[in-house]
Amino acid sequence: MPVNAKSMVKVFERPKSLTDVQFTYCPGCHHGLVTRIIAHTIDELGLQERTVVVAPVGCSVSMYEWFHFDGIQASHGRACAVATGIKRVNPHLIVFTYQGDGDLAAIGTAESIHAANRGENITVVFINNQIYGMTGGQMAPTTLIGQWATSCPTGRDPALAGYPIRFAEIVAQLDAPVYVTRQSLYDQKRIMATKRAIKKAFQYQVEDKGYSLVEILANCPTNWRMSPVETNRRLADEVVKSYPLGDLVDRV
Amino acid sequence: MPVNAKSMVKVFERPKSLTDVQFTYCPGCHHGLVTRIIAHTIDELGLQERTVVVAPVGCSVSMYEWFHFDGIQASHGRACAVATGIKRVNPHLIVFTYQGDGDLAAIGTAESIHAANRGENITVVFINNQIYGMTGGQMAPTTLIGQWATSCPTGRDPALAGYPIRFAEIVAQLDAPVYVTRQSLYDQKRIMATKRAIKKAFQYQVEDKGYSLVEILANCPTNWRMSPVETNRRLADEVVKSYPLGDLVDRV
Amino acid sequence: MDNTFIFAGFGGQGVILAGKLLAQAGADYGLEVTWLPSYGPEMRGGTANCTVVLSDEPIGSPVVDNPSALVAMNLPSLERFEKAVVEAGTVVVNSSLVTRRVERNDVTELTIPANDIAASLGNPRAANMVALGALVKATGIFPLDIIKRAMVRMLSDKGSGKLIEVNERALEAGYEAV
Amino acid sequence: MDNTFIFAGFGGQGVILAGKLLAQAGADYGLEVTWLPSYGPEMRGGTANCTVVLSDEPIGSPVVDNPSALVAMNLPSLERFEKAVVEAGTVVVNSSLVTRRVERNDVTELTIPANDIAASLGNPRAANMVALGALVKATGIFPLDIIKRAMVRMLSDKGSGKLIEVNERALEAGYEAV
Amino acid sequence: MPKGKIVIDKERCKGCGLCLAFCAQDVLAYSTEYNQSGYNIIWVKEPERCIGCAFCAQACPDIAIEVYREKKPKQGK
Amino acid sequence: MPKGKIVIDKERCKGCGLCLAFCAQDVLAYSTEYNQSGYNIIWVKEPERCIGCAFCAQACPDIAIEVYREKKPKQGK
Amino acid sequence: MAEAGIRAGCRAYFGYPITPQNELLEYMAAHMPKVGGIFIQAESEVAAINMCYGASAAGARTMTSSSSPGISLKMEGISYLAGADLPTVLINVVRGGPGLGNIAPAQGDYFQATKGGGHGDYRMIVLAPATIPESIELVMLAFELADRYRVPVMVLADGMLGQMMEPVLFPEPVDPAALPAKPWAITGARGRRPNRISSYFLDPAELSARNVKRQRRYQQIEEQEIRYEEHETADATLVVAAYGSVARIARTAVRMARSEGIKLGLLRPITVWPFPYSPLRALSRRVDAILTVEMNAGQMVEDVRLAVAERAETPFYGKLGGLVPTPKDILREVKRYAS
Amino acid sequence: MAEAGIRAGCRAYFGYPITPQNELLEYMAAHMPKVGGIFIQAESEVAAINMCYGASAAGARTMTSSSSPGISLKMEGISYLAGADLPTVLINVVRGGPGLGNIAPAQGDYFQATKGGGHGDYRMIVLAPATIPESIELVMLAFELADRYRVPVMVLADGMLGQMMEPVLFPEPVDPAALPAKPWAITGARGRRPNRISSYFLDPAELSARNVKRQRRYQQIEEQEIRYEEHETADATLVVAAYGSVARIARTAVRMARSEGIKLGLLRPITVWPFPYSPLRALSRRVDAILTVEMNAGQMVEDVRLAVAERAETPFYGKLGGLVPTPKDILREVKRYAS
Ligand SMILES: Cc1ncc(C[n+]2csc(CCOP(=O)(O)OP(=O)(O)O)c2C)c(N)n1
Ligand SMILES: Cc1ncc(C[n+]2csc(CCOP(=O)(O)OP(=O)(O)O)c2C)c(N)n1
Ligand code: SF4
Ligand code: SF4
Ligand code: SF4
Ligand code: SF4
Ligand code: SF4
Ligand code: SF4
Ligand SMILES: [Mg+2]
Ligand SMILES: [Mg+2]
Repeated sequence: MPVNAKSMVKVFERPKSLTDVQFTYCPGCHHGLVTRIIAHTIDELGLQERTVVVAPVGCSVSMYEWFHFDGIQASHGRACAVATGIKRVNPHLIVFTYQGDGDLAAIGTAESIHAANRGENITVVFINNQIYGMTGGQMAPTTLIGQWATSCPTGRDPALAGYPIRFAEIVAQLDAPVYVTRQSLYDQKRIMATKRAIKKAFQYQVEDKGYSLVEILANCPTNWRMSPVETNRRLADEVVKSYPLGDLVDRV
Repeated sequence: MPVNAKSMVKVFERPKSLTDVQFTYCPGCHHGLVTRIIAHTIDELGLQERTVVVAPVGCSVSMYEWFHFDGIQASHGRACAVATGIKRVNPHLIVFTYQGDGDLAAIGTAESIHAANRGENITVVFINNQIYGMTGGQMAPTTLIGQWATSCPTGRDPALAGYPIRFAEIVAQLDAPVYVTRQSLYDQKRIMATKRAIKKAFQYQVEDKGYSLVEILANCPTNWRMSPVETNRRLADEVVKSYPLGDLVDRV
Repeated sequence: MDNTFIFAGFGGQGVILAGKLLAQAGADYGLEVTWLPSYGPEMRGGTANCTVVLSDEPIGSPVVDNPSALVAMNLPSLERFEKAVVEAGTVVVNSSLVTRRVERNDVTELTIPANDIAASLGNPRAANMVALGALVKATGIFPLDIIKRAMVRMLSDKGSGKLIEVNERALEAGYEAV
Repeated sequence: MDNTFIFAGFGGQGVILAGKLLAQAGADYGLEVTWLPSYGPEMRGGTANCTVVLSDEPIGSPVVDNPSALVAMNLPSLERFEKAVVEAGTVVVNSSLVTRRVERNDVTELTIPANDIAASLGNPRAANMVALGALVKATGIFPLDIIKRAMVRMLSDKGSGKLIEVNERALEAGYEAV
Repeated sequence: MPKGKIVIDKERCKGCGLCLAFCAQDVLAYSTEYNQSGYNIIWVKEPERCIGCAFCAQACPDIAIEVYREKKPKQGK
Repeated sequence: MPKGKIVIDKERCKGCGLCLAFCAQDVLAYSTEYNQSGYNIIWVKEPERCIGCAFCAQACPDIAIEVYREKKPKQGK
Repeated sequence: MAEAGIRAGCRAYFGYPITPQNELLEYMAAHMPKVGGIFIQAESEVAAINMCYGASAAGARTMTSSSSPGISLKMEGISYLAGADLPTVLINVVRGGPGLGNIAPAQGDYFQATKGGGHGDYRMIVLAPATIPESIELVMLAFELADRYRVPVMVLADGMLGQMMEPVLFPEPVDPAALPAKPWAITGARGRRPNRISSYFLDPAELSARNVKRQRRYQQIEEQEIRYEEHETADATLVVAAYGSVARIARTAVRMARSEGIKLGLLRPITVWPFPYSPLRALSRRVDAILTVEMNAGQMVEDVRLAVAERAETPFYGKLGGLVPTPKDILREVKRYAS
Repeated sequence: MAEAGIRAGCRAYFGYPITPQNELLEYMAAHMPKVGGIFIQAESEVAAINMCYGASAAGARTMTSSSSPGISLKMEGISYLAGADLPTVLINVVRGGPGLGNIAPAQGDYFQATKGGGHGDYRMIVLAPATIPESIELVMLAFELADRYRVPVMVLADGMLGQMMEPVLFPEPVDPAALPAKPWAITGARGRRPNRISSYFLDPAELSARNVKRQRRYQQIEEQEIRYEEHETADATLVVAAYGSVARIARTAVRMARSEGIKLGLLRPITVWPFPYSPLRALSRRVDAILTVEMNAGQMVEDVRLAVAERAETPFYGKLGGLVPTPKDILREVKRYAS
């Protein structure tokens, strides 16, 4: 059923900044959503010709293939160091990292914190899905207390494995970051808010303001072993209790 | 002039927990002071037969030779991971790490934060002298804004090298730590307070309460290029402004 | 003589699991077995296949140049492996997704609408079991029961007990469909 | 013929710097030079020594089995290196800290109370310069001025300009003391 | 209510069901169809109820949906 | 004031001067002596003023000072 | 392999997820608590190896596992373990490299494992199993050797072994309490002088003495611990040298070659360090060629050539990037030298 | 060496302090800003190498430096650089190991540098200077080679070179703007298709193709870039093989030996990878013995033996733990084979 171009106007289309390649994410995974939001943001800000994505190791490892701009794949946890190298050498580029919770908040703790502390003028998009997606569902530093994972098969026990790390709060303790926020995607309102947050973060980078962190509470239907719709419910009901949403720092 | 043992009583003596080996620290270095305080604390708590020191890489690298108890030398930054390994295997041992600001707050950021987040039942003594002592005075993550160091010869510029990291504040953001404090040594009162803080931290470990961090603002006369007495003045006048003293967490 | 199998399909189609089950059942049946997955992406996405060898003597290579049977759950899989199958071998094709026929005529072709059968049983994801059931029947390596028991054990171990019943029915349906 | 020197003493005594200065001055004087420190602890503490080679042709090994001159700023240094000095070589001994005499009688011994002289000039840390001054005089490798100029440049580069004057006087005092 | 229309790219759809949950107008439903990747895809069951709000498209992780809305040529309110 | 006495281990002293700065009674001063390590060491210049408070010892990074205090056999304040 | 570790008396496992060895970590997560052992999912491979360092110093039988990129991150830690004479068992389930590469089976880490990927003069005993049952056996052995010689021991597997399934019989478990005491371990200095674990010896003479002593232990290992398997070499004119899962593929190639009348044999190093130079030296005196087959660009072939010293031809056949040679591939290659 | 880097057009340096290479880092801190370059003291060696990865991908001539333990921490990063075909210059001022060891000069990292201390099949060009002037020259060369072949290049120095002082003449500075463009670099996809830097190739066939291409480049390097120096070998009956600062000590030993009538020569590899096998092979045909001298337990000697293939004796003399051989030591050893 073809669309009548005369009487109809396109109100939602595939972002220009995306290639045609199909995402390799599982059905219903929020990674796809955020990827799309970033692409729309780059479209809107007209940054396609100077944006660089630093892809992590995680389910989004080959993210650079989906964007119509330059990209680089960073070793596990080191995306912020890689981004630092690129941005310092060529400050004209708009550089963002896109990292999972294992990548950013476990193995990459030092690189993530010190890039923030140096106030690198980059945008860090942090997908907190409380699990190691790519490797098949092991505990992340952000996994909730009691949550099942393949490496804590009786649920995360804080006495053995510690507590969910609130990374945005840690970064907010530092002096340099200009924008630190936590968002989610479990309903239309949150999707819009996430979109605004990501846009603000990029906007700040364009204006040379400095470092931004956008933490996004996301799902992993495969490893949570839930349907995508159920994951949204869990995010709204459970996850936000451990990870309060909202802006933590907005220094501009 | 011999002391008359009949009429005189010894009110200060070398701790039993120390060997006879002379410290390799420079004249007037606070490392020696803290080492002595720890030894006195272990004496007082009677822990000599079950204490383990985890020495870092830094000016205190061979610290294990000064104590009359078991010791181990950890690779640069990883003392908290090493301590975790020891303590988990043998919870009866009283395990502490002793780390400089380069060791704990730069290269060891991830290990330091995650051991704290797991609430390992260990004591972390953190010597924040705002400089890399052992390697000859490079900038540390804790170096003050404007402070000279061999790797920031025009003074630390936050635009290039970021801001002094307040590690105690970061650790205080986590759920697990039971005791987080910042102390100094620039006058008699502070020395006594540091002594109390260290004792409390060990006491908590003995009682199986969990993780403690004692951050100590210390000097480095050699690399600050000041006399020891001048360093004390600087600590009192300048350094405490960036690093407020006092307890941040005491959950017991 | 070794029995060598290749299971191939999309990442989400459960070919890795189906192969594992066959190997497990073979071991239960007293055979020497190897099972060797060849992932696409780390753990998911893309195409996937695995190789199973069943033998009554110690197995050398778990890598197989020419399988005696192929289960092709989608078109790319058929295209990739069809030519490798030994003469007089068996090819099970999931005709729900593969529209063309096998081009060779020196092999036994079995077309099974695995997805449709699975959907009709109420769980479209059990298509892999349907195909496995068909394969067991076609090759006659061992009774269906052996597979069923292995499946029950594996799913209970994994804490996926609720899937046992539908998978059982899927195995049977595939077995019957031949 | 190469002129080879070993400076040895405690970590804090500035022997590394004294050797560096000699090498720098040698280079200024148009010689080939190598300077090779052998630290104790990373950067400080313990004992320290360094080796300087001055030559008018390209230098092979910067490592020296037998120095032509030794500066021993303390007792352990003398004990360690005394025997290695070449026959008819020179030994400068800091008699402020070393109470015994050189045991060999086939070398030239110079006893200089370097610490005392430096203290009398108002900076006990300049003992290394006193010894260096004495060495320059004793070996006559080049005029004292060359060393002085190298010292001024090195200290200005290091931002330690305020020490120049006292060091200058220490070099002179050492030179005179021979 | 404006009138909308959505176009689903069948080969991109992974049948996750998020669009369906986000559509407040109950326009969408699972079909009986499988795409080449083996996913049970979504179809526009009640096209006439679509208001072109794009909630579905915004929620689709695989950008399988394009949304059109009727032009409203400067009518009052 | 109680009467105190300190003993300095000359070979341990590094001449840092901290004890001197911490002593409120002006008991200590730099000597003209150097120890085997080449440090200009401290000496007890005014022994009679020492009250045995141990501030000096507590400030000494090299534990070169031992402190004694006169026994006060249960006198009333 | 995880179960073998537990049965070998391992009571402390520290790891970080990476494909293809997650099953091992997950098994440890589930089973260590049941035997009163320690399982920690560390924040990184660097943390994991340093936890091993601590746990091993405290006297426990300790283990970590990872795959290529994760193993690279452990290099400093491994060098420290070696420098402090601490036993630890490491499993490397090698994947395609360099860099992130892929998760397919590979043998690109042979040099790293056998020559020392970390700094300084150290060696690890490196065991290369070819089957799942042998993996079990060698993991058990690894703990024995680690403790006996106070060295880190690596089990060098690959994605094929890491993901293959084969039925196994487990040996009797070792009771950790019944193991020989470790008088050097950090257990609290009660009634004895303090124990100190360190690799820091500022004085070159002292460091040298330590190193010389360690090198002597290495020599002892070279004398006593070489393990290898010869298959059909008695009358062979041509031999394939291969280790790990490639060796079992080569075994099938040997069968195929023999059925065509080609006198092919197989030499399979089981310890790749210490490397079986002498059997290869012996073979080199009576065969025409020794074909080394590896899933890399040619690494073990250097050791083969060292042994052969140009007495026979030493061609190399390699597959890269996670590609696996098939028996046919090997046979084809063999035929090039069989005339 | 730092100044040589800047003159070679390096405009991005990332490092972390470690003795004995702090002077290099400090020089960069002071001078990079003056030429508009980037200096960052990273939070660790791991961060530093990954900053290099980013900066190099962005097209800059990039450099890092460290010493043994710090280099071990860079292993994963180096493998990534190799896997993504990125040029970077690394300086390793080797110290005594393993573990923390000490800061004295050593050569214990030869294997790590030449065989690949990181995972996967990769190589670095490894340049081993023997004097300070040569260090300067080779650092300049390192940048050229890194860019030409898109490989990481390591300058393998040691504590002796790192801390020695020798007068030098600096070559003319290279203007970074005048260097050949890097069309593969990440510069913003304006008017061209996106550039992608990655070492991740899930498909074994694709990863293999990449690897094969890279191996071909390595072969080209082996054909074109071998550098070495022969000294007094023409009539020699005995040759010392040594690299780096040991080679200059050996040079003095040659002089001493000649003065005693012993026909000693010296072969000094300048590139230790690619290794000068063929000149050694040639020598092995006409001398009695080739004595390898290293400040380690015997690493380069394996390469020497590969070249010699038992045609001559190949004894080894090593000093460990930061001890430095003196000319006399070498001469004594030489005499054992000179009869
Ligand atoms: C050095 C190293 N360690 C471990 C891995 C294996 N690995 C791949 S992705 C991943 C974590 C994925 O979790 P996360 O970062 O949360 O991303 P997600 O997949 O959940 O988006 C790990 C541990 C690796 N590739 N490299
Ligand atoms: C992996 C590694 N990187 C770097 C070093 C060099 N290093 C030795 S001590 C030190 C830092 C010392 O500073 P700090 O931790 O603040 O301790 P301090 O000496 O000031 O007490 C460094 C970088 C090392 N030994 N190992
Ligand atoms: S494993 Fe989880 S995070 Fe990864 S793609 Fe699948 S659903 Fe998304
Ligand atoms: S360098 Fe500084 S921190 Fe280190 S011992 Fe000397 S004064 Fe203390
Ligand atoms: S555009 Fe709005 S109304 Fe139409 S299908 Fe999508 S969500 Fe439903
Ligand atoms: S949200 Fe997208 S992928 Fe999911 S069912 Fe709807 S159209 Fe398909
Ligand atoms: S004990 Fe007190 S009074 Fe006596 S010297 Fe020490 S600080 Fe001064
Ligand atoms: S504080 Fe100790 S080391 Fe310093 S001068 Fe006094 S006695 Fe000597
Ligand atoms: Mg995650
Ligand atoms: Mg410090």
